[in-house]
Amino acid sequence: MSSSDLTSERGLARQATPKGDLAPERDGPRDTGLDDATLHRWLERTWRTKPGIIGALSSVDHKVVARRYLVTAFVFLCLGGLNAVAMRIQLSGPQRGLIGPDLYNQLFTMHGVTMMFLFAVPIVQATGIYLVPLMVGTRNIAFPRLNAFSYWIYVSGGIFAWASFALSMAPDVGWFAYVPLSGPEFGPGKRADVWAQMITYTEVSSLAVAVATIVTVFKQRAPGMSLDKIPLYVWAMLVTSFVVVFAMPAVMITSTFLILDRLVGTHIFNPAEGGDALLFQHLFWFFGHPEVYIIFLPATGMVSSIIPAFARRPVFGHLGLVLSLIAVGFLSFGLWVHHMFATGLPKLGASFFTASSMMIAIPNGLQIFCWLATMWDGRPVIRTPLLFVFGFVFTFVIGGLTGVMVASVPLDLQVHDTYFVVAHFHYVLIGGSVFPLLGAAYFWLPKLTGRMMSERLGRWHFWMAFIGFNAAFFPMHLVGLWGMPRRVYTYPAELGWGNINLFITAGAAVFFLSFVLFTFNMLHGALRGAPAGNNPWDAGTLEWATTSPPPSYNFARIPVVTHAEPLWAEREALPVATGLRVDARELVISTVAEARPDIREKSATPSIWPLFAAIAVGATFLYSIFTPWAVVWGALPIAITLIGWFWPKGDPEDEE
Amino acid sequence: MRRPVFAAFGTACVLLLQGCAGWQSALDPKGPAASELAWLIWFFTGLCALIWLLVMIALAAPLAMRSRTRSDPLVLDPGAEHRKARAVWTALGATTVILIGLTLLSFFANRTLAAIGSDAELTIRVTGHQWWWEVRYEDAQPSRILTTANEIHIPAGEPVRFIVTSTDVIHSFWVPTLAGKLDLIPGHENVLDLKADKPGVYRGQCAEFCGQQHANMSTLIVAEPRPVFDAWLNDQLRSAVAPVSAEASAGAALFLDRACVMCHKIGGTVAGGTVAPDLTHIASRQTLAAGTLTMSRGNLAAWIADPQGIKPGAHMPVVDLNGDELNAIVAYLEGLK
Amino acid sequence: MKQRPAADLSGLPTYGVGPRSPTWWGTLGFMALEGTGFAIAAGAYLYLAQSWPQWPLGAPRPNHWPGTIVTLLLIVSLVPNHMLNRYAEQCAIMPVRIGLVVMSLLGIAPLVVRWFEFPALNIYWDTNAYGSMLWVLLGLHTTHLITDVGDTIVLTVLMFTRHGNSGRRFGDVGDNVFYWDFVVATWIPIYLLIYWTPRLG
Amino acid sequence: MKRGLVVLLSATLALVACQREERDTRPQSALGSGEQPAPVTTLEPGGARPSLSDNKAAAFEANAFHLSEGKRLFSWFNCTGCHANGGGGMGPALMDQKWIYGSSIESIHATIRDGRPNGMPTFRDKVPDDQIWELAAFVRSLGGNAPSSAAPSRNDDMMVHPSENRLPDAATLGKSP
Repeated sequence: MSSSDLTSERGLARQATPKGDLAPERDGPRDTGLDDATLHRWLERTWRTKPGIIGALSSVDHKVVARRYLVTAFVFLCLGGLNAVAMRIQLSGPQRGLIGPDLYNQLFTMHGVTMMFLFAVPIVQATGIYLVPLMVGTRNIAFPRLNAFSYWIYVSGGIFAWASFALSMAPDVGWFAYVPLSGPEFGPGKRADVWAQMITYTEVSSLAVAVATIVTVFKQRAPGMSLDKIPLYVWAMLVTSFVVVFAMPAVMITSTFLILDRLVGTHIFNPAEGGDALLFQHLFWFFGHPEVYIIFLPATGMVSSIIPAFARRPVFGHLGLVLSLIAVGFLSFGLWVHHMFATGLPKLGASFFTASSMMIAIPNGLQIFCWLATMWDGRPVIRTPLLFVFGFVFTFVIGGLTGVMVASVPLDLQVHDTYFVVAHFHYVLIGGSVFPLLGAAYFWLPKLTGRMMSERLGRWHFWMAFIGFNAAFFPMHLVGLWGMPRRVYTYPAELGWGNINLFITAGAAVFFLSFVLFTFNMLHGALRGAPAGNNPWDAGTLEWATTSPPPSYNFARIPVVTHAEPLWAEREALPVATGLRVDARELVISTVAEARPDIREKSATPSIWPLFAAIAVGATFLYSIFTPWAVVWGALPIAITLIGWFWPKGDPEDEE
Repeated sequence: MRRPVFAAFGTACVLLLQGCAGWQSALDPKGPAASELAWLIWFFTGLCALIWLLVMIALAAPLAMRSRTRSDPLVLDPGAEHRKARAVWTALGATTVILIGLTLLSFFANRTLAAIGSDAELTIRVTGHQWWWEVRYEDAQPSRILTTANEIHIPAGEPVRFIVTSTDVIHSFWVPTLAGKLDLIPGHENVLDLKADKPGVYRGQCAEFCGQQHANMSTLIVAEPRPVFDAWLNDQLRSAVAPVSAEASAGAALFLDRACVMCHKIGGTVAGGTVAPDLTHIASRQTLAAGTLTMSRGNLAAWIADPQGIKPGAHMPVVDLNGDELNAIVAYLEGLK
Repeated sequence: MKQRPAADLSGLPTYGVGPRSPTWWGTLGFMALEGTGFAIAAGAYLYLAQSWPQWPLGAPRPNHWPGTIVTLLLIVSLVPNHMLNRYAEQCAIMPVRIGLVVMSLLGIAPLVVRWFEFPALNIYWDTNAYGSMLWVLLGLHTTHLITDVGDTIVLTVLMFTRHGNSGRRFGDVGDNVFYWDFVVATWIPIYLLIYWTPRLG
Repeated sequence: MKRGLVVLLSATLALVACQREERDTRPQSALGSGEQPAPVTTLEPGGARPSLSDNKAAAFEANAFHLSEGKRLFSWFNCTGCHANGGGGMGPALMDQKWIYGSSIESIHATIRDGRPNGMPTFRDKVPDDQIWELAAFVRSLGGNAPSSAAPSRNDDMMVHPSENRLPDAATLGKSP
C-alpha cells in the first residue's frame, strides 16, 4: 500500500461538522509546514513533564513511567536475588544453622513473590510501556493516567511486601500459598494476608497496563501499520496483554477467596463445610501457568527484535511467529493441571493435560526454528545482545525439554516438587526470559540513555552470567532426581547432597556477581558511554527513527508505515503525517486492522490524581488485611480521588 | 573463553556418576513402579539431549560458516527462503511426531503403574500430620488394626496399597526408590500402590511444602520377607512391655505424670493421646522425630530435652524436666521395643 | 532522519464514538477481565456444587423474589439505557441529561432491592461453603452495580456543568451505556446460578 | 515527602506487627523458669503454693501465633470435653463475659495451672508453662478479649461458632453475624 492510499479512501478532507447541540470545535496551530525548531518548541511545551516534585509525581509520559517501572523492578530483582543468595548459603552444606525454618520459609516465599510479581511481570510490562508506543509510532500510551496509576499501585504493593518482610511478617507459605497451609487455621497472624493483598495490588497494576497496551496496539498504530506490519515485539506484548487480561482475574479471585476465608470466615476452602482445598490449586494454576507465558512471550518478542538487527535481515517466518505467539497464548490456558499431577486427579483427565502440555511445545518449537533459520543467512554480527540471545537458545531449549519431561504424568510424579522442577523453571524463566531481557537491556538501553554500554564488559557479563547460571542450576536437575525436595531449609548429611549443593552455591555466587557487573556496566554506560545516535544497530523498527533518548513527544511528526521494517525500507526519508495540533496533546487514532488514520484524539495531560488514587487504593488494601470494613471506609477516598482524576479541568485535552 | 563451560559440565558429569547410588534417588529404583519411571526418565533425557544437541548444532552452524555478513537487510534469496521453509516444516513435523510419541509413551507408562497394585492384600492408611506420618495397618478384625508412626514395614515382593490423606495441611508421600509421589490432601483420599522388589530400607520424604518443619518430615519404608513382616506385625500389635529397671519404672510414672501423656499413646498404659506419634514400640524404630534423628539413648534424651532446638516449630513442646527425670523417661522409652 | 510528508491528517475529526474510540476498547478490556472474574467465581461455585452430591448442603432454598425484582428492574432499564445511547450519538444535550437522571434512578432502584437480597439468601456466608459462594457471587455483582451507579451519578452531574457539551463527554455517555449493558448481562447468569441451581437438585 | 510517608507507614506497621507476629517456640530457659514474680491470686486449691512462672502475659496475649497454638492445644488437650467449644458443658462457658476467677490472662493462667474448686483440675505438671500461657491467651480470645488482628480465624472443621477474630461481644455469640 502506498502512503497516498491512506488518506484518499475515507475522504479525510471532509470537515467535522458540528452535530446536535455540540459546541463548535476549537482549533489551534497545526504542525503542517512548521520548521523543525519551531515544531520542537511547540511539542516540547505541550508534552513535557513539568519540572519540580509535583510535576514529576504528575507525569504521565509513558517513558518516564516506564523508566520508574524499570528501575523499581530492577531494585526488586536485586532484593529477590539477595534472598536467593541467603538461601543458597544456608543450603551450601547439610545441617547448616545459619537460617532457621521460620526465616527460610519467608525467604523463599519472598524470593518467589518478588521475582514473579514484583520483578518479572512488571519488568516485561515496563519494557512494553516504554517500547510499544515508540514501535507503533505514537506519542503516548493509551490511558496515560491509568498507566501512571498502575506504577504507583505496583510500587506501593512492593513496598508493602518488603516492609512486612522487614517486620518478620512476610508471607511464609510459598509463592503459590496453598491452602490449608495459608488458610485461617494453619496460617496464623497476617502473613498470608500480606500475600493475598499484595497479589491483588500488583495484579490490579498489571491488568491496567495490559488494557492500556492492548488499546495502544489496537488504536494508536501509526498510519499504515496494518496487522502484517506490526513488529513482532508488539505482537508479543499484545498477546501477553490478552493473556494477562484473562489470567490475572483468576489469581485475584483466588487471593480474595483466601482473605475472605481468613478474615470473615467463609468456607470456600474448608472441606468440612463443603469447600475444597483443591479448588484453590485449580484457581491458582489457571492463572499460574499462563503467568509463565506472560513472562516468556515478551521475551520472545525481544528475541525477534534483536535477531533481525544482527542477522541483517527480516526475521524468517514472520507470520509463523505471530501465529505461534497467538497459539501459545491460547494453549497456555489449557495446561494448568500439569502442576497438579501429584494430587491424585483421575488418570484419564491427567493424560489429557499431558497431551495439551506437550502440544504447547509445537508453537514454541516453531519459534525456535524460525529464529535459527533467520540466522542461517550469512554470518550474524556478534554483539552482546546477540550473545544473550545465544545464551537464551542454549538454556531455554533445555528448560523447554525438561518441560516436556514434567508434562508427562508418570515422570512428573518423580520430579514434581523436587529440585528438578526448581532447575526446570529457572531454565525457563531465567533462560527464557532474563537472558533475553539482559540482551534487550544491551540492545535498547542506548535508546533510553542515549549512550552505549561497554561491549567488553558486556561480554564479560555474558560469560559470567552464562557460566554462573548453568553451574547453579544444571546440577539442580541431578539433586532433584536424587530425591531432594523443594523448599527444605536443610537436609541430612547422609543423603550425599552436600557437595553438589556447595557447587550450586558457588555457581549462584558467580551468577549474582554477574549482576553486579551488569549494574556497573549500566551505570557506566549511562553516564560515560559513547553517544549512541538514533540507530546504533541499524535496526528496522520505528523506535530507532527518533532521537536517543526520545523527546517527550516521541516523534516530531507521526511516521507513516509502508513496510514491516520501515527504517530499512525508507532509508532516504521517512514518510510522515502532518496536520496535528501542536498546542494540545493530539495523537492519531487509527482503525484496528488496517491502521487507517481515523481520529485526532487528545491524550490526557499530567495529573497528580493517579498518585492520590493509588494512595487511597493502597491504604484500603492495607487496611483490609485487618477488617473487611476497610472496603466500605476506603470507598469514599477512592471515589473522591477518581472524581478528581476524571473531572475535566478545562484543558483542550479534556474538553474536545 | 569457552573452556570454563566445559569444565563446569565436566564437574557436573562427575557429580552425576557419584550420585546415582543415593539412598533416596529416583535413579536407583528398588521397585517396579520406580523402575518403570527410571526407565522413562532415562529415555526422555536421552531423547531430549539428542534434540538439544541438534538445536545447538543448528545454532552454531552460521558462526562456523565462512559466509559474510549480509549487506542489504531487505534483499532475500527466494530459493534460500524456500529451502528454509522446507527445513522449518520438517523440523516442526518431527517435533510433532516426537511429542505424540512421548505422549503415548507416558500414557502407557501410566497404565503400567496402575496395574501394579491390582492384587494388593495389605492396605496401609497413611495420614499426614505436621510434621510426622501416622500409619495404620487396616484389618477386617478391629483388634488387628495397628497404628504406628513414621516407620512403615511392608512385605517385600508384594504390592501394598497405601490410602493417603491428611488432617491438617497438604503433604506428599514420596519414596523415590519405590514409586512416584502422591499428595495427602485434607478431605481427599488418594490411593498409591507400591512394591519393593527386595528387602531393604527405603527413605521417603514429604514433598509438598507443609510448614516450618517440612524439611524434617521423612519416613522409612522397611521391606522384609513375609514371615519377618508377619512377626513384626504381631509384635507391634502387643501392648508395651512393662519397665524392668527401677529407673525405667520411675520414667513410666513420670511419663504419665507429665506433659508426655497429653499427646502420646503407649498401648497398655493410660497414655492414650492420639495427636502425636504412638510410642508403644518406639524403641523398635530406627529413627526419631520423623526421620530427623537416629534412634539412640543420646538422641532420645536430646530430643526430649530440646525438641525446639532440633526441630524448631514442631508441636513437641519443651517440657520442664530435671536431669534425673529426663534420664528416667529415656530409660523407659528405650525399653519400649 | 529526514522526513517527507506523506499524509495530511488535518481534516480528521477530534472524537469518535463506539469502536472508533480508544475508550470504548478500554471499557471492553475491563469488561473482559471483569467478565473473566465473574466466570471464574461462577466456575468455583459449580466446581464445589459438583464435588458435593448433597449440594446445597442442606441449606434452605433462597427466596428468589428480591432477586427476580432486581432482574426485572435491570432488564427494564435497558430500554432507557439504549435511548440514552441514541441521544448521545446525536449529541443532544437535554435528552442526554434527562436520560442520565433516569439511569441514575434506575441504577439506585435495584441497589435498594439488592439490600433485601442478602437476607433472602436464607444463609450466612459463614454457615457453609454454599453460603459463602452465594455471598461472594452476590457481593461481586453488587460491587459492579455500586461502581457503575456511582459512575453514572458523577457523569450526570458532569453533564449538567459547562463541561458537558463536548464530543468527548457524549462518548463517555456512550461508554457508560455500554458498561451498564455489561452489568445487566453479567447479572443474568449469576441470578440463575444463585436462585435456580439450588432448585434444580 | 514520599520517603517520610514510607517511614511513617513502616513505623505504624512495626507497632502493630512486632507483638503479633513473633513465633517463639523455645522458652528462654529451656530447663526451668527464672525469677518468680508475686502471686496473682490467693485462691489456691489444696493449700499448696504454686510454683509461679514468669509473667508472660505481654508476650502471649496479643501474639497471633501463640493464640493459634492455644486454639490447637484447646482441642488437643480435650478442654472441649468439659467446656465444649467455649459454650460450656460440665465446665463453665468461656465465651460469655462471666469470669468466676477474673478475666486477666494471669488469672486464667493460674486457673489452668493450679485448677479451681468444683472440678477444674490442675495442669501444672501436665502442660508446660508456655503452653498454659498459650491456652490462657486463647481462652481470653473466646470471650472476644484478644485484638481481632491477632485472634485466630476459623478452623477447617465443622462450624460451631464464629471464629475468634470475629467475636464482637458476648451478646451475639452462638449465632452468625
